[in-house]
Amino acid sequence: MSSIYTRGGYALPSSSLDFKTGSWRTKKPVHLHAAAPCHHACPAGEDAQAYLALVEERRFREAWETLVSANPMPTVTGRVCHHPCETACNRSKMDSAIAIHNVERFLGEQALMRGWDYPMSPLPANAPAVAVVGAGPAGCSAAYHLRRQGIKVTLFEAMPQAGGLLATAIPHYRLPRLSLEGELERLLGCDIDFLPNHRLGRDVSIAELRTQFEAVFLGPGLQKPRPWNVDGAVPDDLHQGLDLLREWMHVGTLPQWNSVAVVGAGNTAVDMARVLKRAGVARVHIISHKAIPAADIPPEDTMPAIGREIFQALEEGVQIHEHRGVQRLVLRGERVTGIEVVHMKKLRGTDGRLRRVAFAGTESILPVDQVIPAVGQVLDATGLREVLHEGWFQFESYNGVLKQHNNVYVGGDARGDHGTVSEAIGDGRRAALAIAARLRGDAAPAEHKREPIGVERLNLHYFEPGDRPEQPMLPVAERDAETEIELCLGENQVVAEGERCLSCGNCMACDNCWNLCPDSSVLKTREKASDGSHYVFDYDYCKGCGLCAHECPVGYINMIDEG
Amino acid sequence: MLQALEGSQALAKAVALCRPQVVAAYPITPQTHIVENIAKLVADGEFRCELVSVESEFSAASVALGAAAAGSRAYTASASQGILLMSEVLFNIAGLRVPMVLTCANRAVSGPLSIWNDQQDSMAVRDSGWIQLYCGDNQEAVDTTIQAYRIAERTEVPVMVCVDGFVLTHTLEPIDMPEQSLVDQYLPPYAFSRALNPAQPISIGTLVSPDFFTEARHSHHAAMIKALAEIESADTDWQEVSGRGWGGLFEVQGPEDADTALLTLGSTAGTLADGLAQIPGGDRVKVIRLRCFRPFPVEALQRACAGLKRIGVIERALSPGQGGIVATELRDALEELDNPPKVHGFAAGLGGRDIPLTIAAEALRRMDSGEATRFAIIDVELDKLPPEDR
Amino acid sequence: MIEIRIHGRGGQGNVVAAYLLAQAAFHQGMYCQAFPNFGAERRGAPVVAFVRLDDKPIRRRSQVREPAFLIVQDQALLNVPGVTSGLNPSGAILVNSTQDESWLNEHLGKTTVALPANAMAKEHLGRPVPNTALLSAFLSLTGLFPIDALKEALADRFKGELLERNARLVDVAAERVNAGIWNEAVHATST
Amino acid sequence: MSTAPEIRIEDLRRRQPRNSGLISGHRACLGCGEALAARLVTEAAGPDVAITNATGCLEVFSTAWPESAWTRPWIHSLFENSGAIAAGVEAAYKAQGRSTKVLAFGGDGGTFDIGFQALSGMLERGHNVLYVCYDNEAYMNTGIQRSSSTPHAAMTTTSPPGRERMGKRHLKKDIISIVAAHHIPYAATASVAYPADIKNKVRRAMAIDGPTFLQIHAPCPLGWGHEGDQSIEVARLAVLTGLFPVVELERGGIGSVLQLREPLPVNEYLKRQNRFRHLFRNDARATQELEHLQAIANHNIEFYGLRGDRPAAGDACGADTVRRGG
Repeated sequence: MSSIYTRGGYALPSSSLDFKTGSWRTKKPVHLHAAAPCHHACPAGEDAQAYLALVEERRFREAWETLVSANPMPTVTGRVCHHPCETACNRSKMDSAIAIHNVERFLGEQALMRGWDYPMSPLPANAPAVAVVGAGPAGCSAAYHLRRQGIKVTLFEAMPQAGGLLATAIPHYRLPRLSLEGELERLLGCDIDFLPNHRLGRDVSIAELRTQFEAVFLGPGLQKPRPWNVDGAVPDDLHQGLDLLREWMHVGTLPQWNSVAVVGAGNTAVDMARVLKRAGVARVHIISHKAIPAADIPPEDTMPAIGREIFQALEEGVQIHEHRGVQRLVLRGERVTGIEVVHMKKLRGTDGRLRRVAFAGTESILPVDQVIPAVGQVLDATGLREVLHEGWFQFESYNGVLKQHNNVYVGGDARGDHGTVSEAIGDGRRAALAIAARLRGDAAPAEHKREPIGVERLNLHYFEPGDRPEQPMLPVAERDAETEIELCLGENQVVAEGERCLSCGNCMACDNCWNLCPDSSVLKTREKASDGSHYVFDYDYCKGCGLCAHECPVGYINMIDEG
Repeated sequence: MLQALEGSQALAKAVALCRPQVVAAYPITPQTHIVENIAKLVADGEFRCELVSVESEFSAASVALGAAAAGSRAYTASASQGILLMSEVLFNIAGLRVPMVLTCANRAVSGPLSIWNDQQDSMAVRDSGWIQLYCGDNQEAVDTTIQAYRIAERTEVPVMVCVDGFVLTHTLEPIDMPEQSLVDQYLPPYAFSRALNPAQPISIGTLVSPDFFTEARHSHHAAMIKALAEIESADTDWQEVSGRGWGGLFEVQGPEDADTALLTLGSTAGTLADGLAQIPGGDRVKVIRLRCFRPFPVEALQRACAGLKRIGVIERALSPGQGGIVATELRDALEELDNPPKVHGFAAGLGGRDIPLTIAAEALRRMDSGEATRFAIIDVELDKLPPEDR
Repeated sequence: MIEIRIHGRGGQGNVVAAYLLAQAAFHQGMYCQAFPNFGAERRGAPVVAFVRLDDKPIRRRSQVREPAFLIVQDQALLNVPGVTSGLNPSGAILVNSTQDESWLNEHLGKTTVALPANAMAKEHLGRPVPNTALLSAFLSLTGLFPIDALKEALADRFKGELLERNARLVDVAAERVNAGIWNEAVHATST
Repeated sequence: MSTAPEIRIEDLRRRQPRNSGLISGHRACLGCGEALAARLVTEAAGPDVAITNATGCLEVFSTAWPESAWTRPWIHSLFENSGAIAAGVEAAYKAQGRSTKVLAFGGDGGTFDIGFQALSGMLERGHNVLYVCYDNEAYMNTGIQRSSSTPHAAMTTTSPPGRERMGKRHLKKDIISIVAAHHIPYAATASVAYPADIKNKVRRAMAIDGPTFLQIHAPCPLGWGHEGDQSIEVARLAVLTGLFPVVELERGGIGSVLQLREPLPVNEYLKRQNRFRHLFRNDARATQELEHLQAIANHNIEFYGLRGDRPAAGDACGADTVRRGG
C-alpha cells in the first residue's frame, strides 16, 4: 500500500471485498421452487400459477397451451370441477381465492372460439399402438396424452358418442352441449382412432386388446347404480337418480310428480333435484346426511356436491334437509306416499369408530309421491372379469397400472377411490405418461411429491388487496333446462385475476431480495441462473441474515443450515 | 511595503496573501479582530474565499478539516476556550495528516475566567500532533503564517501559529506586508495528495485496529521529527526571498560565550532583551526565543545550549502540580549533554499579568540566589492569598 | 524612546487615539508601538492605551508604567485612582478640560495643559470626540513631529468631508496651545 | 443452488445494474437496517458525491482499515461534526467550482444529540448538503444506550426497566420538526421498509441546491431485540402503526405524507421487539405505557393527517406492492 494511505489510515475504495463476510453465516439462503397450492391441489395436474402468469401478460394462447399440457378439456372442467385449486389457493387467506376455474374456462372458450389447435407433432410412422376403453373424461384424457407422447391410440366407446357422463348426465345449463362437443371434436380430431358403439365384453374383449395393442387403458366408469333400500323395502316404481338424469338428457321430459325426495348429497343428487324443478315438480327435497357447506363446518361434514351448485339449487327452490336420514318408507301398497326422516349425525362411538347416529324423537314424515336415490354407482363388471380381483381393480394408485396385469391401466370413476371429472382427467394423464415410459423402456415416472407452500411462507404485505370478480349469473327467473347459468368472465377480469395471483413459491423477479440485502449479496443476472431464476446469492459475503427470505413475497427463498 | 498595522489586521492580510479557499472561524477574544479583518477583506472583494461563519470553534475546526480534506487550502483561528473546544478536532486533523494553518491568539484558559494573554491554550494541545510555532512580534506572525502553509503542505502536518493575544494581536506597529507575487512564488498552489475526489474515491478516517494504530502513531511522530528540517528551510527560503528570517527553530541573541541564558516563547523575548539591557551584566546573558515548540528541537537546542551553565525558562503557562512545561522538556532535552546546564523554570505573565522590564533581573536574581530553582511563578503576589493557599 | 499613556473611556476612541498617534509617527518615519490595556470594559468605563515612539525598532512589550506624558480624554478621569501614577517627574499632562489650567497644575502637582477638546470637536466635527484635537495639541506642545503626519494618519482612516473637518480641527487645536512648551520635557523624559 | 458455470460471480458483481456507494465486505450485523439504508441512499445519489460520516456503527463497520466498503470519497472525522465537516467539504467544492454534492451521514446519536449543533449550523448557513440521519433509536455502536431518539418506554442499557421505571422516561425527540424549523427547502422522513420512497426522496433532495435532510428509520436487530430477518417487517410496522410517520416538510410546512389505510394497533409493532418486552407484563404501569404509545401514534396520525381517504397505490400498503417482473 502506498505510503500516502498509511498516513492517517486512509483506505482504498471497495477494498472491503478482501473481507469475506460469508464466513459469518450459519444459515444460507437457497432458492426453492415449492409447489403452488393450486398446482398441488389440482387432480388434473394443471399448473394454474403458470398460466395465470401468462394471462397477466395477455398471452392467452400460451396460457391455454400451458393449461392443455395437463388437461385437454378446460371448458368442461372450468364448469364442472369443484376446483380444489381455489380451496387451496393461498390468496383465500388474504382476501378471496383466485377465480381459477373462471380463468380456465375463459382460456378454453378462447381456444374454441379462435380454433386453436393443441400443440402436437404428427404421429411417427412406427408409432406404438395403445387401446383406450371408454371415452369419458378418463379415457379421453388418456387418449390425448398418449397421442401427445407420439402413441397411436384406438379409443373404444360403448355409446354412440364420446364424453361419458359429461354427455349423458350433466345438465346443459351446467355444461352446454356446444362446449363439450367442441372440446371432444378437437380431441378426437387429432389422429385418434375413435370407435363408438364398441362395448367391452360384447364387441371387443380385453384379451383381444391385450394382444393387439402394446397396452390398454380402461376408463369404463361406474355404470350400475348402487343398490338402495330402506330396511329392505324398495318402492316398486323406484327410479335411480342417474338413470333419470340420463333420461332427461336424452328425452327431455320426466314423469309428472308433485313432490319428490332425492336421497343423497353428491352432484348427481343436486343435479337431479334441479332437473326435477325444471321438469315441473313443485316440491323437491334433498335428504342429505351431511351439511350445507358453510364457513364453520369442516369439509368432511359437508355435502360432497359442488358448493355453488348447492346454492343455485337452493336459489331455485330445492329444499335441502341437512343431517337427515330416511328411516322408513311410508308406502300405500307398493307406492310411496311419504318418507320418515330423522336427524342424524356421524359421531365417534365408544370404540372410536365413526358411525351415523339417529336421534330418537326427531322423526317426522315428509309426504312425497316419489323417492329417488342418488347415492352413487358401482362398477359393472361385464367384460372386465379377467382383470378384476374380487370384483375390483387392484392398481398402483399413482398411475393406475394393474398389479397383476402390467400392461393394463385403469383410471376414472372405475378405480372406485375417487369420482370427479378432474380426477379422471388426471388419471388418464398419469397413466398415459406411465404407458409411454414403459413403451420407451423407461421406468414409470414416479410420483413427484412436492409439498405445497403454505400462506405463512408468503409475505402478503407486498400484495394489494383485491376481491375476485363476481361471476355473472343468469337470474333465477330466467333459468331453464338449456341456458347456461354461469357466464364467462371478461378478458379484463381474467387479466386482473392473473395480477392477483400470489405466485406462491415461484420467483416473480420482483427484485425485493436484490433491493433489500444489507450486504449486497444478492446479484441479478440477465441470463438465467441454473435454478431458472434471475438472482444468484453471493455466498462470499452473504451473512445469512434471512432478510431476503422473509421479504420474498412468494416464499421462493429458503434458509437452510450451513454445511 | 511597510505599513503601521494592528497585529490582527496584518494577520488577516497575511492569510489573504496565502490564498486559502476556505476560512472558517468563530469569534473569541482576542482572536476576533483577525476574523473581522478577514471578513472585511472578503466584503471588499480583496480576498476571494468561502468564509464560513460557523456556530462554534468546534465547527470552525471541522469545517476547515472538511475543506482541507476536500483539497482546498483552509484556515481557522481561535484562542483559549475555543482551542479547547476544538481540541478533539485538532487531534483528528493532525492524526488524519491533513494540512492546514490555525492562528492561536494565545489566551488564558478559564476558570476563573480570564480573557487575557498567556499560552496555556496552545500548551494544552501540545500533544495534539500539530506543529506549533510561537511568534515574537507581528512581523514574524505575518511571515510565519506564510511559512506555515508551506510547512503544513510539505509535511502533511497542520501548523498552529501562536501569537500572544492582545500583546501582539492588538498592537499597532510597522509591518512590512509582502507582495502577493512574492508569496505566490514562495507558496505554490495547494494540492492535497489524498483529497476527497469522486474520481479517486478514497476513505479517510477509518477504524484502525491495534494491528496498525501503533504504526500510524509512529508515522506521525516521525513526520513531526522530519518537519524540523522543513521548518528551518521554510524560514531560510523565506529569508532569501523577503530578506527576513526568524531563526528557524529558535532565535538566539547575546554573546556566544555566555554561561547564562534566558529562554522564552513569543512576545516576552523583546521585553527580556530590553530588560537585560538595563541591568549590569545583562549583556553577558543570552536570550533564546524558542520559535518551534512542536516538534521539540532537541538536537538543535542541545547544540545551542552546550557550554551554558544555567538557563532560566520564562513561560506563560504551567502544568499545575508539575511546573514549567517548556522548562521540563528542555531539562530533559539537555540531560544528554556532558555538563548539562541547570534549568530554572519560571512561569510569569499568566492571565494577562504584565511582564515588566524588570522580569529579567528578577529571574537572574532568583537563579543567583538559588531559591526555588526547579519551578516558581515568578510574579505571584502571595499576600493576596490566605496563608493556607500559598 | 518616548512613552505615552492615554486615558479615556470605553467607546470614546481611546485605542484609536493611540493608533493615530503611532500611525502619525510612522508616517514621520519613526518606529512606533500602540496598544490598549486590554480589557473587557464596556462603554463609559475608564480605559487606557499606550504609545511608544522611537527612532529604532521597539522590542519591549510591557505596559507603559512610567509614561513621559499623559493624554487624558476626560477631566473626570483625573479623579480616578492611578491615572497619574508613574508619570515621569519631568513629564506633563494634556487633559480635555474647560477648567482653569493653573488650578489643575496645583491640584495635580504636575505640568498640565487643559484643552476644551469637546467643544472644539463639536464645532468642527459635530460630535464631542476629543481625540483628534488632543493629539494635535499634544504634537504642538511637544514638537515631536509636525502635525501634517497626524493629518496623514487621519487620511488612512477618513475620507472626504470628514477628513477635511478633522484636518481643520488639527490646525485649530495646534493653534490653541503654546507650541513647543513641552520640548524640554521631551528631552528630559526620553530614554 | 449453485451458479451456472458460465456466470462468474466476480463478473456478476461488477455488472450489477446499480451503482452502490456501500458494497459487500462491510461488517454490519446480520440484517442491519442502517447498512441497507446507506446503500439505498448512495444508489439514488449517484457517483458524483462526497460523504462525511459521523462516528457510529456505519462508520465502524464500513471502514476497518485497510479495508473500506465505500466507493465514494468518504471521510469520518468525529462523532459530533458530520454536519460541519460536510459544510467544509461543500465550501471547498464551491471554491473549486465543483458541482459534486456532499452527503452528511450520522446516526441518531450524532444527529439528535451530540452533533445537533453542527447540524443546526450547517442548515442555518444554507450549505448545499444532504444530511441523512440513520435513525436506529439508540447508541448502538457503544452497546445500546438511550439517545434522545429512543422511543418512550423503550428499554436500553441506560434506560432499563426495573421496579421503579418502565424504560425510557422521556419522549423521542421530534427532530424532523426541529430541522424543518430551520426553514430549509426540504426535510423528510423515510423508512428502510420503503426503499423506493427513500430513493425518490434522495433524488428529490439531490436536485435542490441547499440544505436538505432525510431521517431514515433503520432497525437495529441487536438493539431492538428482533431477528435480523425481521428488520424490514419491524420497520414497516413502525410506519403502519403511525409510530414512525413518513412525511415530507417543505420550508417548514407539511408536504406529502405516506398515508395509512387502517392504522395497526401499536402493539403489533411493539410486541416484536425485546426492547418493549416489559410492556407486555401483567402490570398496570405497562398497560399505561402501551396506551401512552398508542396515544403518541394517534397523535402522529392526526397531526400529519396520515389516515388516507381510500386505499391508494401510493399509500403505506400500496407503495411497495410487487408485480411479476419487478
